[in-house]
Amino acid sequence: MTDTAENFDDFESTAIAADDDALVVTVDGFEGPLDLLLTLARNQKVDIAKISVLKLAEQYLEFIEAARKINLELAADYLVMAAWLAYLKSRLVLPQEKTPEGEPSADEMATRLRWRLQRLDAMRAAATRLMNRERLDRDVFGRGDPEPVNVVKLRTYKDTLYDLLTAYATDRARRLGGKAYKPVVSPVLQIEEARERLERMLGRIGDWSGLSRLLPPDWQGGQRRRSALASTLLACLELARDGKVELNQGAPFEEIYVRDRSGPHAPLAPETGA
Amino acid sequence: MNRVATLIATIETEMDVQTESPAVNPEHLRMVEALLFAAGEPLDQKALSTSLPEGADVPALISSLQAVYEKRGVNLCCIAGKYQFRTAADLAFLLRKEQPEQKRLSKAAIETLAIIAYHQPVTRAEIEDIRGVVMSKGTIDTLMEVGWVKIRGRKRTPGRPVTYGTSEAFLVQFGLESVGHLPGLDELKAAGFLEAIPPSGFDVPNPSDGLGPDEDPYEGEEAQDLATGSVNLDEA
Amino acid sequence: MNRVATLIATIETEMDVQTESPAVNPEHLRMVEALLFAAGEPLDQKALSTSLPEGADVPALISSLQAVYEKRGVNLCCIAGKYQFRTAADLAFLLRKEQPEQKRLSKAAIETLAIIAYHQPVTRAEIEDIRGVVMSKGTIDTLMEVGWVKIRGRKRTPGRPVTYGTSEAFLVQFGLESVGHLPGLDELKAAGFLEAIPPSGFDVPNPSDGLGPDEDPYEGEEAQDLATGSVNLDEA
Repeated sequence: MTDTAENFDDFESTAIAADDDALVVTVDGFEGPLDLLLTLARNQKVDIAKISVLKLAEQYLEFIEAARKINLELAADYLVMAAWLAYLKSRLVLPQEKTPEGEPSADEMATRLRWRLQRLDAMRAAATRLMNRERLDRDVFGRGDPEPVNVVKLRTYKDTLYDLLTAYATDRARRLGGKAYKPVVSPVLQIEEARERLERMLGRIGDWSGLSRLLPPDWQGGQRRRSALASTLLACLELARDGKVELNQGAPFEEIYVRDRSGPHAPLAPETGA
Repeated sequence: MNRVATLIATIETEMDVQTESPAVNPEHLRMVEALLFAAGEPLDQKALSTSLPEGADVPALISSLQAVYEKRGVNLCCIAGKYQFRTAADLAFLLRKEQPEQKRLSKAAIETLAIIAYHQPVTRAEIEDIRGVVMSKGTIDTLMEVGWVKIRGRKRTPGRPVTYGTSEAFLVQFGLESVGHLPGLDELKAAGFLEAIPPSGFDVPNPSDGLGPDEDPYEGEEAQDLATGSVNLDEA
Repeated sequence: MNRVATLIATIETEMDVQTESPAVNPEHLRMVEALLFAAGEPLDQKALSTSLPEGADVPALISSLQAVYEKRGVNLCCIAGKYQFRTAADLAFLLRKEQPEQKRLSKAAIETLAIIAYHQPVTRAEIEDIRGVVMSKGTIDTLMEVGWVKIRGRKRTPGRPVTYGTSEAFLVQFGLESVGHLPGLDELKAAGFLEAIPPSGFDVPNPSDGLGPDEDPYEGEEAQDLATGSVNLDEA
């Protein structure tokens, strides 16, 4: 069994190596008990079909025994196989034994084992043959620069007269009819601003000045004047509340008069109906 | 017995090649064939001779192979000093697959098309005025590419802007006999496209593909654009 | 004059083909040649006839083209019932490349692949019976990931185990016309190695008849794999 290694030429690791007496045992490289049996069978160097199953069983049991001695952990299926082979061996060495009803004879069992080993061997040979085929992109090659089919898009449009008229009439009408609302941003004189301005003017406002004359000079005319008038009036009302000015209006919509109360002069009655 | 005749012709060609170039090693010929077939890109003579056995006569092999493939469905072409098998030019149609694709115009495009149809001849500025938006360059290009819009002429106004109109393909697509058959204001109302009282400023002109009163036919330097844009000058 | 001799041999071959198959249209021959050359992938007869003019005799064209290319550096091969030009196998030395690493399979995977190929449709239990070992879950996964193995269906036996078979990619990779063309198939059949496992009772112990410890029942979410895998329940 010195040339075991060559039997593993297809395998990555040598699982069993032995000299004449001692077996060196490892199950690492075996793919199960059948694989181990096949390896042992090959070591007998006879046609597997004619192999001595008795000898094979003995070698297997010896291997398992050796494995146990070195406390090698064996998968359960190795042990099941060992038990079965031990049973087969016992029946093979007792040729006179009568086969129980419905059970195969020891010879039949041996034949069956040989057949399974042969089959595994044959499938391995087939695998090797398959992998040795000329393979695409390794040994044989397709066109290196294929010419793809040009897909020419034949474009058609789904647009109909209905779409055209909708686009013309509906969309356009909406654009013309419903002009988008755009808020007009009016100029606004802030009330605070108007009040600050009036407070600065306190003491310089004459007796009963018309409100319209108190507006900022740059807030005359149109929108600006309206805002300035409103803000200044509100500012005057605040100042009046604080007792800083007095207001007087002859009639609705007439000019409003403002009198400064911060000054030293005594309040006078305003002229009405200016 | 077409086949035999072809074969004899082939032999004659081969014999010609034979007399012109030195005899080539048929095994080398197979190798060049395989190398060029499997290569992902065109190969030059140097690349070939690196792969071939010592002493292979690459130029002779190539010209021999070119002769073999000359009349075939695949030819050995020389592109920029490199060699590559390509489908014979006359069989290019085999590698063309037509795929129908249905599309719709964009909203902007169909609106522009409608305005061109109704208001033709119309300038770009006029279209923008009617739509109330500046048009992107692509919109009219798309319509001209589809073949529904063409340049008709030029307006006799400062700058002489080009005028657009619709083509015959437009009439075919929308099932119109002529642009004059586009529905008018009352018809649009009746068909429910417009409210009974359209917004003020809504006018529906009577489109015509004749030359407008202030329009000149399109001509001169733009002749080339015309050719590509499937424009029909006869109508302009 | 090697060349002339080759040519004469070619003619003789061609003449033989001629007598066997009907005369083919040389233009059609060019077209088939161009189509097959241009396509990277194998094309079937249907794909070819779609591109060819009406009435082209595709089978005759193919066998004619195969004969033309038989001795060439590029051959027309029948792969998975489809046709593809490939470099001649004997020129592998010229073109050989290392396989990409990810396709390097373990010994167990290679053995499993061969068993699936020759025994298909085959269940996991049957593969394990042949190999005499419980299969790790990863083995078939790897083969399915590479794309060479697919789930074919389910066996009509208790438990309805899924059956495995090889894919078209397998045939393409190994250059096989069909699984019927696997090397040595007839010998294996004659020896009885491909027959179903004889009735048990006096059998060598199997690694596992039922569900393996690392094996899950096939169900639910994998249903889609079944659908795509050209399932053939009849064979089960």
